[in-house]
Amino acid sequence: MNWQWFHRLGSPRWFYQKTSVLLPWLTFFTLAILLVGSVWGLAFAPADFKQGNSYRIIFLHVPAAFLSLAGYYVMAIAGAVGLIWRMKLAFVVMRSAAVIGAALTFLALISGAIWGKPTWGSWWVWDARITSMLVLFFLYLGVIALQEAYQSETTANNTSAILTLVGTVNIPIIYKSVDWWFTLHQPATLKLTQASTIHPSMLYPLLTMVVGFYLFYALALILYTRAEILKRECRTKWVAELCGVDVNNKISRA
Amino acid sequence: MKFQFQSLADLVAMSGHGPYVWACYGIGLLVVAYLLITPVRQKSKFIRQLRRQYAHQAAANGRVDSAP
Amino acid sequence: MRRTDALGVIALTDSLIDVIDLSCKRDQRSLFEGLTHTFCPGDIVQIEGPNGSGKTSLLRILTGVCSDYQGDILWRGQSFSTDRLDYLNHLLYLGHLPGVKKSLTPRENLHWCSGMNSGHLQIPIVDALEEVGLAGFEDTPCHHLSAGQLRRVALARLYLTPTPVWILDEPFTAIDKSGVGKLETLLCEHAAGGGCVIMTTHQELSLEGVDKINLRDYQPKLVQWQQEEWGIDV
Amino acid sequence: MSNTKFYLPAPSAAAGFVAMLNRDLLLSYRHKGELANPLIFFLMVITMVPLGISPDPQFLASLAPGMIWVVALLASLLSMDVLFRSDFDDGSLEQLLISPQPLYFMVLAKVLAHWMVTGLPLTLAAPLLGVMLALPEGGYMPLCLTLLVGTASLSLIGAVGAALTVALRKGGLLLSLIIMPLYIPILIFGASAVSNAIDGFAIMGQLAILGAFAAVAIVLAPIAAAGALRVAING
Repeated sequence: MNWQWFHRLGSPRWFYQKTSVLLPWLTFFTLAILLVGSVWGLAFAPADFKQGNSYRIIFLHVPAAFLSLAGYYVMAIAGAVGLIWRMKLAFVVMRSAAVIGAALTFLALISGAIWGKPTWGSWWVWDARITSMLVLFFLYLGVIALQEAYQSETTANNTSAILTLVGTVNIPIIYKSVDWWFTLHQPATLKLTQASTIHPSMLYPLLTMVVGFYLFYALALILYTRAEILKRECRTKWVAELCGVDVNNKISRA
Repeated sequence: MKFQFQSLADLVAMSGHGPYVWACYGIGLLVVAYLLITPVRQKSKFIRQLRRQYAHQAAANGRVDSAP
Repeated sequence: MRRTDALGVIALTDSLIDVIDLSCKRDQRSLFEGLTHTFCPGDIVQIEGPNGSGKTSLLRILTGVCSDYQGDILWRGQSFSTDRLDYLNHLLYLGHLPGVKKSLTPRENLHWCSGMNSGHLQIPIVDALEEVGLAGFEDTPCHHLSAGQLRRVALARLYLTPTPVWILDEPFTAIDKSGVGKLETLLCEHAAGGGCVIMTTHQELSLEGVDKINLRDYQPKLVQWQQEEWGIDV
Repeated sequence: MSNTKFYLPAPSAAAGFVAMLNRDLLLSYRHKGELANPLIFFLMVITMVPLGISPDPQFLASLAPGMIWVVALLASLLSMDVLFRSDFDDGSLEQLLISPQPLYFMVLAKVLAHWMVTGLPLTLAAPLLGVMLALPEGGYMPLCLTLLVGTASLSLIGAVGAALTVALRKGGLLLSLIIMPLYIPILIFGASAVSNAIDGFAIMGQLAILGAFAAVAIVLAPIAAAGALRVAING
């Protein structure tokens, strides 16, 4: 099998140029779908008979929660690729994924807390899902903190990749144990999402938002990665050309 | 599929849950905007910086070339 | 080139370590490039170069501690990572830091070292300490020793374990004149016995027949454009 | 034409393991003062609890299992920082990495030594603290059992964090930050086993899960820690 494409995938320049073509389309579709999904969820989906209108928060909360968990795996896979094949681009993706993942986890936490106020009458309840989210947030913060702590970029990349992998092994265990702990201490009767009971009229806007968030995640990841690539490759010819520098003029100096 | 509220004011109020729902979506918008704008700004700032650097270099070269 | 006897005994004619087109790059900064050298039994090789030219990095790369390199390093004809433990078993490295625990005595420290290696001692630990001028200090906790004496504890390992390859980073630091002379003799004997010494030092050596690698000759050429990154290090 | 001077038998992993374990135990023995520090910390924090909350025995009893577990976890975490740090500072970590020994067993030996001087004493001291917090009768045996198994996992997971932060000057706080989330399952099962036992329920399930954690940690954690040491010392 020809592995050329895989090698090329690791080339920052190739990545930058391919994504340049993709970017306008992706931006357009992402924003359009997110807009459609929010309007649908906010105004056109029927109100929940138990929770009233406050349940409309799930159209934001659930996709954010999905993505924060999936984002951790994206980060872990990127880290593993970086460690195994020493692919620098993978580490760049890993770094970007950490920031985006932490932001989305934060969004999921905040929206969960705001939903809790009208529903349980309290900003914070030790609900299994929200507690797991909080732990995930801590895991993200740990990875970011470790990345920032090292001066040497290589060491920062390698150590945080190992930490993400260790975290990946642990996440299912943490989730299971938090679930178990929750059932031990009388579960709250109302849950933010009850997958089995959700009506199609609510499911479709939710699915739209989930798709929108996945696209948004890809978009943000690409944007962060592109910015980072330019910084890393600042002394190369193609970046200079990209900035509109007369390349031949510069050569005459040598 | 139909519009679930009597009026626009109803939509804003959401039978009392309005502040919570709108606050959530507001924060959501902020997070989304932050994640999209930060890298774009970073990039353009970096390109500007790089351009200035190259211009500086070119100017320095010009002086060297014209020196006797 | 590849020929090892059943007992793992090294034949004198074989090369020990081959370094092929080695370059070292740390965080975008290139330290040296295109270094090719064959280290044979009987060689004493001094690595030279200005500060920051990558002397220590080169030694650390050869020990396998540092992995920021490109190129090949062969141990008796095959990549040194294929049989890593065998390679390390034939290697003795003394770095900037002596690697001596201050709350243990010299004897305990050396005992640990030999336990980590094959445990096969050429001479008793007491004799080795005597050789480096630490007779009578065997059971003194190392925090009572001076910097020079700590280094001598580390140097005592050269007498203990019969490894053919010695990689020494500034072994003469904090060693007095008589100690330096003694050490030089030891290095010569080691080389004459079929060993190989790779070292850095700022000291003028009075040894004969020292090969020199000057890292200044391998400094990266000033390039106009940074090399484009090509996905994977192959 | 061979040279028999360099006859080198292949090193045995068992001998290396024993040498490493011996050295680390000897080192802890030489620093007897430091040995007591986690215990004193354990004791002090537990003293703070009635002072800060309430000396009411019934109230304390309901708090005891979780409190003792949380503090044991913190004590183990605080002692984790030095696991590789002192070796890094004096260069013996470098020697460890280039010794002809599988790094896995070396890390395991160091963790075992660490557990013997922190986890084990914490487990032994726990009943005393149970008395201070009015832990009900049925809780002592489960407390010791869960701590015995649980602290082993804590040491193993903590070793990964210690290895990741070994090259950092101020790694202590960061170590807690990156490792504490990973401790959560152990805390949940350990503390709940003790409360369950007090309420008269079976605890074999939780003990089995803690045992499984320890088994998985023994297999995986030294691998991760060894990898982390290699990349941390590289920089």
